[in-house]
Amino acid sequence: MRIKPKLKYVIGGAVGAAFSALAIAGPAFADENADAIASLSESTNLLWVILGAILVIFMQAGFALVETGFTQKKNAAHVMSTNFAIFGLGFVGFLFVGFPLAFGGFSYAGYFGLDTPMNAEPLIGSGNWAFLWKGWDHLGSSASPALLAFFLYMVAFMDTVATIPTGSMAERWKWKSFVIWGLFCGAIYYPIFAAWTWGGGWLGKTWDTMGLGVGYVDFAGSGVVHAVGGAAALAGAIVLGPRIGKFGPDGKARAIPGHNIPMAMLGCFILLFGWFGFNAASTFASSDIQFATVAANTAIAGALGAVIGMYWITFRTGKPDPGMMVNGMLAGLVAITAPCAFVSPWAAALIGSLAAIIAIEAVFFIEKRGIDDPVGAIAVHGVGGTFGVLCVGLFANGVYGNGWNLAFEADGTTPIELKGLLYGGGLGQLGAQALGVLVIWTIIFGIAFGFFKLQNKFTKGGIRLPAEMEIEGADIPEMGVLAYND
Amino acid sequence: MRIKPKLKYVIGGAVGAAFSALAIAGPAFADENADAIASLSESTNLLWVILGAILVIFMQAGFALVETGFTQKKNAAHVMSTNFAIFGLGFVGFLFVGFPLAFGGFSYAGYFGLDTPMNAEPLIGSGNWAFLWKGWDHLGSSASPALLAFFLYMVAFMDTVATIPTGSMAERWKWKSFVIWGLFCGAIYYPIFAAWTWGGGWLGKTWDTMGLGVGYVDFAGSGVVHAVGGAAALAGAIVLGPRIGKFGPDGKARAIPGHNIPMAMLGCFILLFGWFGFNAASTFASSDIQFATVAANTAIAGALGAVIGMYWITFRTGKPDPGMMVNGMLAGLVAITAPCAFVSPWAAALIGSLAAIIAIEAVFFIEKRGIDDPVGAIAVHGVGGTFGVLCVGLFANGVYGNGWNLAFEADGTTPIELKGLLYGGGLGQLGAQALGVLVIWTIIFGIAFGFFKLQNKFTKGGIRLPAEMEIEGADIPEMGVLAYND
Amino acid sequence: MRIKPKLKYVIGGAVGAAFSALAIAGPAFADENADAIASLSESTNLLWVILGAILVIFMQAGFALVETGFTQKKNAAHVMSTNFAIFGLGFVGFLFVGFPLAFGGFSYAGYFGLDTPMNAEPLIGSGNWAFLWKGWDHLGSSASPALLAFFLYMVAFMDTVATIPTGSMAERWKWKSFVIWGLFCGAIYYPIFAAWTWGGGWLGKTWDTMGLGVGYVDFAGSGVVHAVGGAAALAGAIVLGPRIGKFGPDGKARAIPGHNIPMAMLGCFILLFGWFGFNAASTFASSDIQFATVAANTAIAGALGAVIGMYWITFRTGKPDPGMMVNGMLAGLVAITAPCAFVSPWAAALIGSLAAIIAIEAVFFIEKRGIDDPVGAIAVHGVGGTFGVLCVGLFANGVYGNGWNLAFEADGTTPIELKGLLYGGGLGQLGAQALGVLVIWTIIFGIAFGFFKLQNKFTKGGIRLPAEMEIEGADIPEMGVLAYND
Amino acid sequence: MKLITAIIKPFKLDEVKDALKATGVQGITVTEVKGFGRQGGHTETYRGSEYQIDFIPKIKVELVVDDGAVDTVVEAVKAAAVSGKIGDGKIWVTDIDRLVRIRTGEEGADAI
Amino acid sequence: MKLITAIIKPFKLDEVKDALKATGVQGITVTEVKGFGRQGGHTETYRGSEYQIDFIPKIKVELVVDDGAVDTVVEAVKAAAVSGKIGDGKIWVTDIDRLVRIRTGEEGADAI
Amino acid sequence: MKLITAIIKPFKLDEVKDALKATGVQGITVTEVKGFGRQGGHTETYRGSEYQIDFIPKIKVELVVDDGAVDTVVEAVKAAAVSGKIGDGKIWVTDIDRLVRIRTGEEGADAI
Ligand SMILES: Nc1ncnc2c1ncn2[C@@H]1O[C@H](COP(=O)(O)OP(=O)(O)O)[C@@H](O)[C@H]1O
Ligand SMILES: Nc1ncnc2c1ncn2[C@@H]1O[C@H](COP(=O)(O)OP(=O)(O)O)[C@@H](O)[C@H]1O
Ligand SMILES: Nc1ncnc2c1ncn2[C@@H]1O[C@H](COP(=O)(O)OP(=O)(O)O)[C@@H](O)[C@H]1O
Repeated sequence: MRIKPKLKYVIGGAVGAAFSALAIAGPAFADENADAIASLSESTNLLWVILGAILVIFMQAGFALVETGFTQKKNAAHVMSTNFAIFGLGFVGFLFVGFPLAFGGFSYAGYFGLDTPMNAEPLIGSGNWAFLWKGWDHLGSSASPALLAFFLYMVAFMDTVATIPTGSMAERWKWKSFVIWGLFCGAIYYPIFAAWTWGGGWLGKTWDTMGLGVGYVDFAGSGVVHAVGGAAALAGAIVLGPRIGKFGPDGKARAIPGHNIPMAMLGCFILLFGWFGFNAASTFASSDIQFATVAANTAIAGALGAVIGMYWITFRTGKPDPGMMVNGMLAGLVAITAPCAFVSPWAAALIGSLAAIIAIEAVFFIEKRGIDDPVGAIAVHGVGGTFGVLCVGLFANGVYGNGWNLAFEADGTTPIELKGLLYGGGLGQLGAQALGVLVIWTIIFGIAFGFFKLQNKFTKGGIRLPAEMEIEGADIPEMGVLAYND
Repeated sequence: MRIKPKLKYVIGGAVGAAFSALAIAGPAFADENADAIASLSESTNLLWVILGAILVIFMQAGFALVETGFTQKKNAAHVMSTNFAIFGLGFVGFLFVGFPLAFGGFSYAGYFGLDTPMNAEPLIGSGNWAFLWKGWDHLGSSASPALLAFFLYMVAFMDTVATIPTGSMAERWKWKSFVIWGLFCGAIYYPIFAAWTWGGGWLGKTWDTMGLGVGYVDFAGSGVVHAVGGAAALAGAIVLGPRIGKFGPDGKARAIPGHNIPMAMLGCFILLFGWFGFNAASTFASSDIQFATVAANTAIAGALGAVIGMYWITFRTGKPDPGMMVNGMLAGLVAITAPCAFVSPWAAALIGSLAAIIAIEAVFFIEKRGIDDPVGAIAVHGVGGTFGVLCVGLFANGVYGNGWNLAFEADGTTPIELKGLLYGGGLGQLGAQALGVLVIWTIIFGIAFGFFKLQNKFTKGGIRLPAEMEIEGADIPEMGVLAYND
Repeated sequence: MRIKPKLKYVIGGAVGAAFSALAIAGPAFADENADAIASLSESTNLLWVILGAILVIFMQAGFALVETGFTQKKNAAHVMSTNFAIFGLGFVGFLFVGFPLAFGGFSYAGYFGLDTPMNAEPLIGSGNWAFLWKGWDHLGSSASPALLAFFLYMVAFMDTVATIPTGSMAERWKWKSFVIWGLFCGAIYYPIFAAWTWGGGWLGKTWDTMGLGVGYVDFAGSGVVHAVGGAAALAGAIVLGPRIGKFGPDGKARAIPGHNIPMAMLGCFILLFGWFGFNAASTFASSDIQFATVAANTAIAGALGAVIGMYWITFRTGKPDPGMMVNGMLAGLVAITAPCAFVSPWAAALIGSLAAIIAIEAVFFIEKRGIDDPVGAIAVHGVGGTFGVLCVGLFANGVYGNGWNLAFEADGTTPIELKGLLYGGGLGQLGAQALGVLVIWTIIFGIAFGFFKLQNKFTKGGIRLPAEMEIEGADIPEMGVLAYND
Repeated sequence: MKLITAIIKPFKLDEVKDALKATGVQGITVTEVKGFGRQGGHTETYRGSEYQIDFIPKIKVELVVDDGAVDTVVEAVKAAAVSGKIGDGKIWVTDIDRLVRIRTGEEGADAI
Repeated sequence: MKLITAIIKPFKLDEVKDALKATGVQGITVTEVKGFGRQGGHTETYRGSEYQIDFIPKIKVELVVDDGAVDTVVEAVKAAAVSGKIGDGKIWVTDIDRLVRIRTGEEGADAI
Repeated sequence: MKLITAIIKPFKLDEVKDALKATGVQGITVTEVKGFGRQGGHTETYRGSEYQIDFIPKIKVELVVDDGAVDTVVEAVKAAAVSGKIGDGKIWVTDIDRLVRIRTGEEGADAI
């Protein structure tokens, strides 16, 4: 039973602590060894964070291919370009505004629910390798490598959120309106829920304030990233309305096959690859070997998602639809993202399987409501992510994560156990998770919806492409070039 | 001269051992340091295994692109989908059945040639970070991170085997028959030879039982993975028969150009990338710095394979056929996979060069026999892998790997040297390797052939697509959607 | 303030040194611990180098996709194949000739400006993990893992140089002429400037010989790799002349849209991914945690390059041209490559932004001169790289890199500070950088130009494809197969 | 028998097909073509240089009909394909000497 | 001179080409087209929704022949293209006023 | 009215289009086709086996002109498309019964 100190994002915590104790006890030369060990441990931990960040950044390519492959040829340059540009747009918003908001928050203490001003005392830290944030220090010469590693990992997560709506809103979204979303997401949208959970905000404290398990737990972001992205994807798809021709005169959904199935499948493989950085590197330390369990659970959920997705869609419509196989694997990956460190492999298999079925059914459900999501982003990220958040409250096995969110029993020393309903944890943890879900689908969804509605109102002609451009394809009028030329 | 203890898959062995000795000797604070060092070493080793596993899993994308690029447009969704689905199908078979079979084997002791029941004593272990397997423990709460890392690495290797036949059998294989292959390969087919070699089985013991070198040696699987996959690829291609139109009325092979050459080349680059995980992470420890030699040898063999392949095909047919450049690089990579840790760079260059020539000639040879392999899987993996296995017996230089398979001289302390024919090792090691090759191409091939034959017999209409579907393309009838839509 | 010992490429330096001091002081058991720490540090450092090498090798796929996507369908197999084959061709040249030339140089001491014969004393080394080079030892049994790791990293950098001209010379370059370039670049062209800078040559010594800052500084190769590659790209494009139809009868450039925009964007994402290996692993040690700063700066420059590139081209031509977004990101990445370890994040943001604008303007400028560069390689790598080299002299902040190139003040103990003009470093460092730039655009460019001119003269029919083949497309006549077949 | 050839805007294909079905037409053959006409092309810039997009994607619909059906069919196509904007396309009618259904060998009106 | 146009199933192209060669035809022009006819389309599901595949890939073969050769050629195409299953396609024959070989400027039968 | 159909080499399209513009032609329709003719195909090897490239990419240009314009147009195409090498292609002329402009419903010469 390993205990995680304080907050999620601590580098070199465990070893560092061991070292501190040691440093006091031993003679001079032993101190030097202990020093070297601590330094080595911390540099290796940092390496893991950087490798994780790189893998997550590469997921952008995966999203781009999945979304472009699942949409029409006439818009391929447009869809691909939104997925390309979002990386930089979200990045810029986060670099200058969002990162301080999410993980500093000293001047927003009241508003965002963060109660420890960053400039007074480190919000997130572990001795000399602390993640500190003081104003815009992460941009100046005194920015430490550790702080920048933390930034890089976090910016990559934010970009995943930003890119999810480019899927559900594809093929009918004006470029210039999209650009504003990118900046907004990086600067404001993503940081809010991130601050409330990973940034030390009130949702992580509900173990104390409301007695809910160890408070809201989301290991790598089924909720913080995927459901939050999925909520924006839903809001955007509603505001834009369905593509011309998506629904017949009878209101029945008509399929508009993606223009390049192998492209989408390649994208899914890239996502699977990057997901190991997303989940396993969220231990934020290679010295926390739980990363291996996380990696295996991630693979198990993705594999089962793909297989059960294939069987489920064959059962539902008669053929192993490639699009749904992709969605099945992705749903498995999305759902395991929150619980990956806390559940047993059998549970990972079950979570992946159920997620695939739930996401496929969600595709049907969403279409039946007249909402057009060309790539299934709402079902996979929104619904799959929501399911994943709840799974922590169901399947957490108490082996890892006890004392998460610095949750201690009244005695102040016994960490509260992180156990789901099935492991005798009762409804507390499930309650914390359900509360997070509720916040996402009310407040966070509301913000996204309000943003798109307002933007739609104040943009001349709205944020949707003129019908002609949609019909002819957005590539020439918006990007100046077709995706494919002879 | 470094000695590897016991079996291939040991994490943290060397450093762990050093530490144990130390732990006894030193005073209290020294113990703590030694403890921290051991822990750090082991966590870093685990990180390397996980990174390796991730890279190997990403190779699925490479296989998918190579195979889809080299086949026809009308089947592109089908070929891509088999390569996509195989990941999950093989995974499920291995998770629930194959992994215990290959690396536990306690109840199969007699049958599979494993003589140490897993539940009695760890078959593979190294102190407190042991890879243990007891029943289905890898699925439960007590599964250790190390065991799961081992599982993840191994499942990725198995999937490589599973995906090889999707190439040779492409464009004429029924989806529902393919699905059963995927499950069978993960559950039964791959585990057999894996158990006999890496799992502690009889082939690794032939140093003792038959006096053959250090017994069968296959660093990362030219034989265990590639030749075994190639054998199934051959069996499947024979049972299915050639594609309609592949052979003219005169019996002469006609080329059916792949539909997307850049796609295949991208796939080959992804395979090269992933191969570093395949080979270099097979040290199973970053503390065993031979991984650097392995990585360099891998690159050298791949590069030489591509260059010599280009020259050879130009010499044979007049032009630097892109397909054969790809096959040349892959053949070099396949062939170096077994000997990569044991040979000098010059030998890696030679092995890569010869492998390319051999694989290209094998393509000609196989086609002349009337066997249709759209992507060259049999030549590259089967023939190239066989050549690679033998190369250990020819080029092993005695620098690394002595005492492999826990092979000791009669005195019980002197490790037997791992030396090939060219380094004065005589015919012993070559004999062990040849025996492995023989087993693959008789027993293992026989199992694959029997499987496909039986399946063909008991499947209504056989495992081959009806001629009409083959002619029209499998995408619509099997997958419900074309690969490329406007 | 961290000091880097001697030359750029030292593995395990810092920790190794700490350890040496310690080893003398402590009692026996402490020695063993210190030994284990040093070994662990060094193996982890090696792991980082290998991971970096793998990432850089994967960049080949990125280049291949960008260049193929930006050129015409009728040449897609040809362009892709040059990018594929260059990996092996350059590799072979470097393995047998270039590596000794660049990093050994004992017999070329006078000519290449290296003054320490390798066989007398290690040129680059750090105790027992030294990078030694003695003749062709890197090919033999005594090649150490560390030497091979160094080779692998370096060969990957060389291949980047080799592949840059395949972009600017695409669609009109004879295969057989291209092949010779590949070998020449690996064997001779790249090693020259590499020897003069990273190999210990005279440009790194100009702090001593000319009093220029700490001498020429190029962390990961804006100059050594990108500008050198860009110079060859320019030379080749001039010698070949523009593609038929590129310039109208009026001399005005006409756009020839690339055949696959999503392909090019995928390539750009792969390049971004690999670039983290290119830059961050150039610390050559994970124990030097500056790699985290480097990674963040790399991402920042790339992101800003993409965003500012998008705005700039929209401002210039009215639409967010996907091709220019790609070029913008790449220019940002190229430009940050030299200064990435030495500048603050705000400067990285500025460098990336300016690089994008400069590269886009350079595209216009180059076309106006009648030079045809189908993919913008000259602008991105040549111009962007040149700008990046100069940025070290402008933005270096003095936090890291002091004493680079073993530059010490007259007292022999105070490291010379690495500070750019903006941080009060005066013109010294800028002078060293400007000198490097001058050498690249005179001597190095001259060598490339001479090479292509001579080759053009002595090749029957010249190195350019016959007009008919260019018009019909090079795929069938040169490669024997179209890129895309039905 | 007559061969009716219509050049239409791509997104009108579904409507034209439905209109033809409604008139009892049982078969048509469709080709992706590119048209150059009054609609004109436009100039785009790519990587900073301009290029001319002269040719606009169109769909060619061909169908063989009995002489008596020509007027109805032409009307149906016209009605379905018209958007009133430049570039709507053309319809032309050619005389056919002979028509054969490959499957049965039927000729003439029976083969339609 | 006559222009013979045949709509055939794609996989029959090789056989038709060989048959035409055998009758002495020296040149043909081939286009990928999509056909809609009695063969009907079919309904598939993609990502759970249905869509109609109305148009089936076909090949259009066009060749200009001398009047005297029309019957032989039509027979040859028919024989080679027939599979007996629905959707085998059509052949139609149109009159040609004039034929020019661009390379030489030859006209009429010489230009075939 | 006449329909002029020309099969030309792909890289000649720009020149042909410009030549036609010069003669006052206002619209053309272009299709990518594959040709088989005297030019012959060639044999390539792919992955060691041979394959026949019988069909060579060509462009089909179709335009409807007034009877009086036929000669000028044919000459213009011929002059622009000729390279003198084998495979330059053909031009043929067919009679058109009727022409309709979809946008306006104009018929005959007005519809060109
Ligand atoms: N004379 C012609 N011959 C053949 N096709 C023509 C001719 N004129 C126009 N077309 C075709 O009809 C399409 C529409 O014609 P255009 O002149 O642009 O507008 P409109 O149909 O409104 O007259 C063109 O894109 C072209 O494909
Ligand atoms: N009236 C027609 N005009 C033009 N093309 C037709 C016509 N009828 C059929 N075709 C073409 O012939 C193909 C085959 O026709 P179909 O009615 O499906 O079967 P069959 O050839 O057996 O009668 C169609 O796909 C279409 O391309
Ligand atoms: N009889 C024909 N009917 C239809 N198209 C033809 C005919 N003969 C040639 N063609 C077309 O014209 C092209 C050029 O013809 P070919 O015989 O190769 O050379 P040339 O034009 O010099 O006579 C062919 O590729 C084909 O598309």
